[in-house]
Amino acid sequence: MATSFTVQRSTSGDITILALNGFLDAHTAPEFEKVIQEEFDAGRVRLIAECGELTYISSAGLGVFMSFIEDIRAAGGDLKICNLTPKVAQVFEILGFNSIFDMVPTVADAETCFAGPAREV
Amino acid sequence: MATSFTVQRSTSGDITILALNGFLDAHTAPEFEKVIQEEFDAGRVRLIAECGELTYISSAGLGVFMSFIEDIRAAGGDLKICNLTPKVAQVFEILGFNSIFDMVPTVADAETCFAGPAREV
Amino acid sequence: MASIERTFSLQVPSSTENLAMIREFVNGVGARAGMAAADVAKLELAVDEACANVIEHAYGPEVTKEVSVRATLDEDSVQIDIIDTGKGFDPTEIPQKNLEELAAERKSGGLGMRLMKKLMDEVHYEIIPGQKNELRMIKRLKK
Amino acid sequence: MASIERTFSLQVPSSTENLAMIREFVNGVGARAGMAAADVAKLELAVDEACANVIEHAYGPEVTKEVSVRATLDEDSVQIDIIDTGKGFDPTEIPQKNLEELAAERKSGGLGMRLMKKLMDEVHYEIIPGQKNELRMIKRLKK
Ligand SMILES: Nc1ncnc2c1ncn2[C@@H]1O[C@H](COP(=O)(O)OP(=O)(O)O)[C@@H](O)[C@H]1O
Ligand SMILES: Nc1ncnc2c1ncn2[C@@H]1O[C@H](COP(=O)(O)OP(=O)(O)O)[C@@H](O)[C@H]1O
Repeated sequence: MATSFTVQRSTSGDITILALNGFLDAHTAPEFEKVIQEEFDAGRVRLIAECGELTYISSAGLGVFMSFIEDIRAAGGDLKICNLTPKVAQVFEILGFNSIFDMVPTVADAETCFAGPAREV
Repeated sequence: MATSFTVQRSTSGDITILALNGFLDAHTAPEFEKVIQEEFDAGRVRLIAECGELTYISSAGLGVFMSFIEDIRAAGGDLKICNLTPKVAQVFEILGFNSIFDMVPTVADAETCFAGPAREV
Repeated sequence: MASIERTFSLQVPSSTENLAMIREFVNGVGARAGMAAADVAKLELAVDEACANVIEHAYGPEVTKEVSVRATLDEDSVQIDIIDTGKGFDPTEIPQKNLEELAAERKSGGLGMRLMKKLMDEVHYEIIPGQKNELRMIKRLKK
Repeated sequence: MASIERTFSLQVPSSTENLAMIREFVNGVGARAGMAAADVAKLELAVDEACANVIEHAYGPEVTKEVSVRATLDEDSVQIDIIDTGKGFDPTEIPQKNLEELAAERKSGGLGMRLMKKLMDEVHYEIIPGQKNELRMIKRLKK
């Protein structure tokens, strides 16, 4: 059944990479929220969401990205999104998330973004 | 959606190998019936059902095997079943199909069966 | 899992094309009940057999008729109720022939009810001719 | 495909745990309607959003309450009706803020109805307070 959602966490220097897997919906969004909250509370605000294995997202999942982005940027960090599948990318696009978020092909691209100048809040 | 069922036909001398793929249920059983009927009508009665990719079977599918076996044997042939997945094998076993049919691991095993003496009808 | 009963229902037009949807529904129910994959497979097949019988024997393939499956979950079991308003039949009068006899008669049918009984812990029919025909099947959960 | 209407219905307890089952149901309906995968994905998401709203806003997560989805297929369209008997609301009074405003307010919600409107060809609410709240969404089939 299509209920499973997991986040695998790894680090690269002061960057945290969160690899999302499965179905991010109203049921599983709280798990994702908790993971981001933990990073934020630990002062780790340079985050990359690696979405290659994210097969589904609904607005509850998108809402997690949206609700944290200002606090993360205010703390000098960012949340970059990478490797979206076409199906999931379409949902981000329909809502115009590209006006708020950096969305890039690979984790390496996202790390390169972090090396550049900070994005305007 | 889990509706698809296909049969791929190949031959090895006077033996016909039918590779079943997908879901064999009350909806798709008539397709399987048609394929066996065609072999029978063409006088090809040494048949092997290769079930490695058969993911599901219900009684309608089992019924196709059952309804042809006597005619096929009366015509000097047989219908051997091979390479069942554990899930599908369990259904054959629950109904005691092993008392009627030769069920063997591989196509090669089934061909060897044909080389041996004919099974009692 | 809460001790409260949970009910899941599906209605689809009476056509064998829709058996695949019924199976997906049952797979979902089995997952919600926390059943092991092998038991979900048994539930799936038993419900497929029962619904195929409704489509083929109670109604014939008329998409204006509806096949209705209700699953009730509690702590101990999954109960499946399948209701049709078709012609009905007397389950006790269905001859139970063995496999060799069926094969000798070139029969392709007669295996469905047998499978249901082997796969489920309980199988009951309640036939009220002209009103409704209800099949109740129960699978107990292993703890 | 027959020109006759075909109806598929699903009822599940009001819990976000069951959204996955609802999505499987919608995938089945989309396949039965012969829709392309990209359109099935849109239908799936729109229905998920609508049902999540019923679970979270109309009822709260009470498994004694039921979420009901009905899909009606004809030659030209898939119509989805989602009915709840919960508290109701006035869709015209929901403020439609833009993404930047929502982000600035640290909001995690407010995207669902927007998505439904973008994904479907028609979205109507019919709210009869205290009686029933019905959401009707239509996706036209490409020929
Ligand atoms: N829901 C039903 N309505 C009417 N008749 C039924 C129903 N279910 C079963 N039957 C009758 O019982 C017989 C045996 O059913 P079953 O064992 O499933 O085998 P099959 O469906 O392959 O014939 C059917 O042939 C039919 O006459
Ligand atoms: N079925 C419903 N019953 C009651 N209120 C609803 C319903 N659907 C939507 N709403 C109201 O509309 C608001 C906006 O819904 P939506 O755009 O889906 O965003 P979200 O659900 O994330 O808040 C909800 O916050 C809620 O107040």
